[in-house]
Amino acid sequence: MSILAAAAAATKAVAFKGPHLDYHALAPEIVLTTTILLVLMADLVVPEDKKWVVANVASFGLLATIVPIVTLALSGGSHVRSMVGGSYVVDDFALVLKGLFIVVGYVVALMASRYVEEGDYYEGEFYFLLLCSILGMVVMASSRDLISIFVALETLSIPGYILAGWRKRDLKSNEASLKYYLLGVMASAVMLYGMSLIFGFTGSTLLTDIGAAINAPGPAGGHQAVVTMGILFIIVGFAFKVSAVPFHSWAPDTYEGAPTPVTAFLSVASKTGGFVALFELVYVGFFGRSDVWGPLFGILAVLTMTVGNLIALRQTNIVRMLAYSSIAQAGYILVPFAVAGTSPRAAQSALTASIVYLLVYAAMNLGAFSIVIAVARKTRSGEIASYGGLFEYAPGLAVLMTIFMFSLAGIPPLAGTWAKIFVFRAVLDAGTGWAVALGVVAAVNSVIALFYYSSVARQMWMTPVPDDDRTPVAVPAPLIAALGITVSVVVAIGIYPQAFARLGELARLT
Amino acid sequence: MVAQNIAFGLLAAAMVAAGFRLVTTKNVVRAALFLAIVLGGVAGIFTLLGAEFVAWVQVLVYIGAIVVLLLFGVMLTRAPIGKEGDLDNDQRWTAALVALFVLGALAAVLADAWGTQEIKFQGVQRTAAVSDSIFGTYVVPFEVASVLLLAALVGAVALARRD
Amino acid sequence: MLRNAWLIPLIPAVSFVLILAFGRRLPAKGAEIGIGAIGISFLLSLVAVVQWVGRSEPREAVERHLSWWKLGGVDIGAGIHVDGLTVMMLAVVTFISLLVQVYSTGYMEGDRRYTYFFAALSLFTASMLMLVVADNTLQLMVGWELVGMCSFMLIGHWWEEEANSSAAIKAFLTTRTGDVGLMLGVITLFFAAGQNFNIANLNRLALTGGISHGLLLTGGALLFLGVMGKSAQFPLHVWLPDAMAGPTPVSALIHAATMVVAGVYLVARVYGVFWAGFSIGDGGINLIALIGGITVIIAAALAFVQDDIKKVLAYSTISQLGYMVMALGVGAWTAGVFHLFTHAFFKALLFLGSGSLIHAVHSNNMSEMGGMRKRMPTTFWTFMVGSLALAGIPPLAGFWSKDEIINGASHGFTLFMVVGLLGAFMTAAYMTRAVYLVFFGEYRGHAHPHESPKSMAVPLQVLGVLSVLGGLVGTGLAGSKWRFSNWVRFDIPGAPEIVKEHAFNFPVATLSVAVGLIGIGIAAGYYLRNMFPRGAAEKSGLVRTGYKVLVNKYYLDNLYIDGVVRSIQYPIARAAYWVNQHVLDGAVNGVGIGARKTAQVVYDVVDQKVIDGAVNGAGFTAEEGGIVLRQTQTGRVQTYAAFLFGASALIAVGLVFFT
Amino acid sequence: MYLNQFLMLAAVLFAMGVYGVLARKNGVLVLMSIELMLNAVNINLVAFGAFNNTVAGQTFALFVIAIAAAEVGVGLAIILLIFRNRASVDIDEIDAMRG
Amino acid sequence: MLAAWPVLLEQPVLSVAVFLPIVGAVVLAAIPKGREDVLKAWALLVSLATAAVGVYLLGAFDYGDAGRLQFVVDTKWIPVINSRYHVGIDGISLPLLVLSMVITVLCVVYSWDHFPEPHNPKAFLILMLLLETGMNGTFAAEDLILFFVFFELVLLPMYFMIGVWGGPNRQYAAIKFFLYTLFGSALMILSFLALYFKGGQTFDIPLLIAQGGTIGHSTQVLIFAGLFMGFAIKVPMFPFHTWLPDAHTEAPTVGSVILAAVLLKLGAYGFIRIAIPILPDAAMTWAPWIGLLAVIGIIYGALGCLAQKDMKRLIAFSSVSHMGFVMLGIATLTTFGINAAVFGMVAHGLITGMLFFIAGSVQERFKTRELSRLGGLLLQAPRLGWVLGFCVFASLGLPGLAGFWGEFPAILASYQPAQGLQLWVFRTYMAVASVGTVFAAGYLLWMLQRVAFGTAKSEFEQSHIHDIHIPEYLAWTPLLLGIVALGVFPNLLFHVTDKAVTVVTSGVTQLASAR
Repeated sequence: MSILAAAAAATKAVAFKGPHLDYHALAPEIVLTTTILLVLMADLVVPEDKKWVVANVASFGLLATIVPIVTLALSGGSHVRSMVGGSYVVDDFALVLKGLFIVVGYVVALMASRYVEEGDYYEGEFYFLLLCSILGMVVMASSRDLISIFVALETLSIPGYILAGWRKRDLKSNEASLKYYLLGVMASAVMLYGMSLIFGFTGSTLLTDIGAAINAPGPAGGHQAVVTMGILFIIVGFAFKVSAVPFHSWAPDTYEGAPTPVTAFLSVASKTGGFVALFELVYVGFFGRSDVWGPLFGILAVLTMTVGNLIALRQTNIVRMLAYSSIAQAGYILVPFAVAGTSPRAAQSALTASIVYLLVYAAMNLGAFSIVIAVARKTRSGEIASYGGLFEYAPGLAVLMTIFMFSLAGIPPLAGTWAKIFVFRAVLDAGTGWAVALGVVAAVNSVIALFYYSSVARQMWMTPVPDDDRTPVAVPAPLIAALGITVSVVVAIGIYPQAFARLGELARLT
Repeated sequence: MVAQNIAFGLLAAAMVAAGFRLVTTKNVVRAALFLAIVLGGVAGIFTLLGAEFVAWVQVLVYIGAIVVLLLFGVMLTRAPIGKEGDLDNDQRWTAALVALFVLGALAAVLADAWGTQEIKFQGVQRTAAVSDSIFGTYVVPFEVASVLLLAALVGAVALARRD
Repeated sequence: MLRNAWLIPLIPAVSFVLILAFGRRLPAKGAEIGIGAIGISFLLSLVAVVQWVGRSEPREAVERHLSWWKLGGVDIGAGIHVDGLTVMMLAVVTFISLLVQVYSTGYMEGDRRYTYFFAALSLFTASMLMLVVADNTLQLMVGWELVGMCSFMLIGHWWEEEANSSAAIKAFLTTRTGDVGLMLGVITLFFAAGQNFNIANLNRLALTGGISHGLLLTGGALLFLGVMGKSAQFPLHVWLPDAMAGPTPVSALIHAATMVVAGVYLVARVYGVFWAGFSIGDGGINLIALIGGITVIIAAALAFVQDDIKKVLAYSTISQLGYMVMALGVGAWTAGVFHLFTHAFFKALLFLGSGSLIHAVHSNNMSEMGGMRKRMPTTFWTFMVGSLALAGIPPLAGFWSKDEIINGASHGFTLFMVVGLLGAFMTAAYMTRAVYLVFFGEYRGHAHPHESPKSMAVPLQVLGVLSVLGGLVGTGLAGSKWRFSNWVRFDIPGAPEIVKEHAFNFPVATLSVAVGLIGIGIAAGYYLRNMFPRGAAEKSGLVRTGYKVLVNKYYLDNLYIDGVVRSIQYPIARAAYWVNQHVLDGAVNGVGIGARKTAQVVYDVVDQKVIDGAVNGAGFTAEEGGIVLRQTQTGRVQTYAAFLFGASALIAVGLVFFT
Repeated sequence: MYLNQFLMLAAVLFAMGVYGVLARKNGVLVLMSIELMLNAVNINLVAFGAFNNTVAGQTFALFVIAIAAAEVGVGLAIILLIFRNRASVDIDEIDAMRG
Repeated sequence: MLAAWPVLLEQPVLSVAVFLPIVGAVVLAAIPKGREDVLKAWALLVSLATAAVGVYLLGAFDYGDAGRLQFVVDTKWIPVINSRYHVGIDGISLPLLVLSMVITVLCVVYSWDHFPEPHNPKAFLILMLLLETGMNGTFAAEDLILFFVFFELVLLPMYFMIGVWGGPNRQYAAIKFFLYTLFGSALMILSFLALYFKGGQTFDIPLLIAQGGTIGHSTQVLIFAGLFMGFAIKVPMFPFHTWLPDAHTEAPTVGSVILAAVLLKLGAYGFIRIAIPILPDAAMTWAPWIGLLAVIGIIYGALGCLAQKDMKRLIAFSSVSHMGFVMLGIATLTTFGINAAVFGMVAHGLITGMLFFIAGSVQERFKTRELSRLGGLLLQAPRLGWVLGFCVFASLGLPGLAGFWGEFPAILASYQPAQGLQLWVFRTYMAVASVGTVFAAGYLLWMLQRVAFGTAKSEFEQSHIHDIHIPEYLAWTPLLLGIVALGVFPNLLFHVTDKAVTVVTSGVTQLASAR
């Protein structure tokens, strides 16, 4: 892409001096883009029956993308590489999350491979769009100004809209796509309006400038109101992305209708993308106005946890149940935001908490969805009831699902526990009465959540096999790999949380 | 200045009227045309604000591309060209309420914020300046946007394609 | 031997284990182990007695103890305290136990749980002996509870019938109710004595004013609650008659001679506390004496209306225990203990006698006996001896001890002296009645009674002899050294002498004997009237007068019946019995039933409905909330959009205008 | 010229867009309403750009226009897809999944 | 983590004791389902090996210095939140640790040839070993987070044990048990974190004990409240006990045994190990209320027992009553009381464990636990009957058996609670509690009468009832011996716990002396 920039520079007046670009820092994006193009090419040349090649190209591309991330991480010093006037920054925060996005993308690719193949959907385009979306996320992790954030957001969303409808002949899939699309666009409209207000007040799109302008003891009164409204609208835009109540309503329908791997992708990757944007905006841009977003996130968190859990109680479809569960989980991730404003230290431990939670959440949710895919291969059903007696004919899957479920519920010694403990820690670190109240609400919610998580376990272990069909479940190799990755993360982190905790601590936002 | 204000007045009136018809008309094709009017108005506003490049892009991309695209959409979904029964759903009043509420909130805040501040007019922005900023500060999003358009294209084709 | 008195309880304990382990495989099914062991213990006890008596006066109690457990710097010891009282008890317990075991070989022959029976007896003896030698209240309490359990096991020996097991449970629960008092008393005194369970120390402190009177009174009263349970004092006596459901040897050993006197023993042992606590020295009325007194009368009255011979004896036991408690209550320590000593012999004798009768006629009811005099001579004579001893006819054992009690009461406790005399009268009367119904008249049963085997007869004879001579230990005849009051005495080194000896008081003695005789006379006259020799009228005026009297027997009958017997037998006794069965007993059973009822209510309402309901309720509301919230998920995208914009605008307004 | 006259115009357009999005049931019309909202945003951006005398506003607007085009394309594709499967573009009939 | 290895190797004993079972479980998972004998043998081997470690600990433990933590390993674990892998045992944890080891072995032995339905010994044994790791870990942990992890680790296996192998109403019981406990621990973890921030940024229990006193009183009281919820539900104390009867009734025999013998102790242990020493001030404030709930529990549990028709449920309620004594002892905050509590825990573990074993065997033989249908056990299976009788007397606190030393000193202690506590309040508790002993005798003997005495009901007259099996002998003898041994020589336990308890109460005593 630099070529284009150079060309552009050449044609322009001498006055224009091309921006300095750190290609090492951009390496992940470049590798990924290259992969995207390769996939497109491959899709064109490879015959219909050899599409798995495309899948492999995509997977290897993703793995290849990890390399520059690692090298960046290892290149010494406090690896903060700021470009184009600080609108694009590659620091530990960015690296941790890029790594997460890439790995998640890889796991999703594994989950999807057989699914897409057997469902004879467009395979090449599928991976192409998947990678585009991941590119958007990777960019999001480094974006530090409104425009980049907006573009990154759309880049990670639009392929999502399309993928949600990938089962073209399935009405539910269409419906999922439409709902996701419409609400997504509207949310972006609201967000854009908010951005325009912020831009209007600060005269800059750069988050650091915005932060400075907002913190500056500027003209009081009306402008503060504008800022408030701007912040609110922007946050609403992303609250939609992370499916926070009351902006969650698309999630269950879309998750249920979309192809399961896509659901997994949306519920983990694009949700994380939204959170990443929120981190950047809140901790860099709007930090001075915690009086606005503090209570806002407080309300969102409480609503999200409670509503998500309560509705999840009533679900009979596993995917829908997981949808509401992931809403509730988003609630726990929002909790630290609410208390981040009380003190710099609180902000730090809040950020750590959220990031640790995201890392853990990715692992356990993807795992759960992998199981759903695997089981559906046999039962062809998404009903929780269809899991009856799974332990008898597929003990492996049952045990894994149990692990994921109870990890989501936060039962020691699984990774989920630590995610929650870090959230509680952030809350108590803030120490204010409201914070503690929030913590108690979260605690109570985590108990309510146990109802439905354990109900799945109950089905698998304690109820007889429906219509006594004990034919074993054939799990394809890629899926096994996906399960292997996820479960080992869940268990390993459960035993030695320090690993993720350290990542969460490294990922500071400056 | 006066001329500009008159121009603004006319444009604004036209746009609001067209916009209103757009969301109320019983005829889909007409709606598209009203949309064209609004968009044209927006282009006018841009010129008023000295953003000529953006204004032209607006004309080309929106009126030239998007409106046409939408018209195709109208055709392809075989919407009757003439009057059509009811294009609204049953939550019209809720919609109106919400819309007015939003308008009220926005108006109140904006009025409160920028009261009667003037835009100090510094003449037309050189297009070069725009391109400098695009290829300077915003080069990364620009490149990403290209990928995005590609993705949208491929995706749209994949979805819409009859197979 | 005094220093090694701990061996005496240990041996039966070991035998208990051995019997359980090998009993079944032995020729005599384990009886030999039991008897052998207890025999040894008995001999050792005798040695102990001799050694003790042989000691130079004033005799120092032997104290030995080792550390049992330590907590927070408090060292709780286990040990032995051997003095006159101890050795006396050791001898009695081992002796009676020995006889009873010998007797049981015959009585229990062919019983399904023969071996187990002997094991239980051994365990009981061990526990009882341990209670006796204990040098601290805690250890005493341990023994106390253990004997309670043994009594439970043995009362319920024939648990196939529910009645028996229920009786066992009733006995255990009633005594345990008392034991609550005991436990709290022990605890109170533990702290009162500066975190120390030791008894000697406790007595010393109590008598030297080392403990406040209030604490002593509380502690004493609490302890006495335990005593009332164990020694079947009014109103906690109700379990003892039911306890007769057990095999007769058990009744003889546990419910006459040994366990039931544990309460008395406890009072005697920690007498310092009671003396100071209830200020017995001041005379007048105090709780102990009062309870004792009431028990004497109530129980004796009840004995009149029993048909079950064992119940007669049971009530008589209760009333005799009342004597002992009363004695201790009026400061006649020696008398009380001495009565304990003698009573053990003749009451065991009576029970074993009744056992031999029951063995013969296969029934407890006197209405199915009668005329046993000829059929079972040994039993008859021994039983007669026992009865006379109980009735307090000189020179039998009972006379001396009972007389001492009344004599003691006469010093400042006139009321209780009267009670004592009245009791003596009634005792004599109801025993006569029992004897008549059993041995005289015609046989009314259906079995073919015959004299019991040697194994049963010999113990009877031995006890008979002792019932005759046992009392003499209390008299000068025993020699100054061996005199009971000389070697069994309550003296705490370093504490003032509190027990005063009262010289034998002839008027009192005559009075008590007279009362006894009258009792027998009236009863005998009433029951045995047709045995008066005929044709003696001519011989002398005196007899003629008597004859006249006897001719007008209806007049006499009426006199006795209406004047004396009925007035006792029917109104009072029946009333008392009714009260006993319905009020007290009912109360006890009622408590049981009531507890069950409340339990049911509490469980059903509070536990299942309220508490559990609260929990489930919480769950329910959560589910309800879920249902309601689901309604918001209409499935229509534009409704969602409305949420989106509406919510944003609302929150905006909220944040902007209200913060 | 006052800044606010532009902002108000934008606000009105935005509100109209909101109404259209909520009240119209023809999918295509909903898309049009969305465009209305996006244009409102653009007016804001350009106006603020002029007000703050920076080109960033225009740049932002350009990005919005470009991406709006992409969105409309995708949106139409989805609507066509649905039309093909159910021969209707009334989006208020699409409520198979709820609760 | 890697940095930890050298330290672990220096003093591996405790870590082995904790993690050997889970390693064994993993291996077990690898053994094919079909090879039942191998599975059992391996499970037995593992549990025995663990118990052997326990024996070694008993041998190597320095009793002269029982108040000091021994076999300590203290190394980095989660530096980010400054939580450490800190394990160690003192006189309080040692007996409980050994208890849980022994109980596990016995449970493996007991279930040797009768696994509950649905059979599947593999899963069952795996769960049992997981449980053991959880239990051992809890008793060894000296770091709040570590404690929390192990404390919760026991939940899942027990949940499945009840839910899969349990009785007809198992699912309800399982989830109830699970939710109750989790609710408690959710608040507990909040309190832990509060301690972390108020108590000097550490989760290390000894350090917190050293610094805990510095926390302000009102804060202490609040934190204590959270801890209280966590522990009281586990104990369980009235009114948080309702999960217990259901869980016990539905759980498979072995489950009930482990539940009663060890899991209930975790709560009380938490009070002794964490709540009281770290927050003595709050403990003083809370003690009367704990005591109140304790005595209510004693009476209430007894009443509950009298109302039962199901043998196992009755025993379950008796646990409520007995743990009441334990909590009363703790509430006095005196060395006497807390020693009594520890003793009570062990005794209750042995006795009630036995009772549940018997209940299980009875059900296995008669296929029912309804008291109204049972009877004459002594005739049909005399040995079983006598064992039952023995345990009944042990359980009603007969002196000379273990139960007595749990109850009596507790009552004794409440005559004179720690300085600063209301005398009359605790003396009232004392009186009520001692009445509870009568109730205990009541319901236990009543049960004995129903089950063992009398003659068999007609439905079972003909059925041949097998007397005690070999596995039962093997599983029970150690418990029965333990009951007698501890009953006769209470010092066996007291001399281990006493010093450690003095350490626990030191905070309180300091407060008292400060007053």
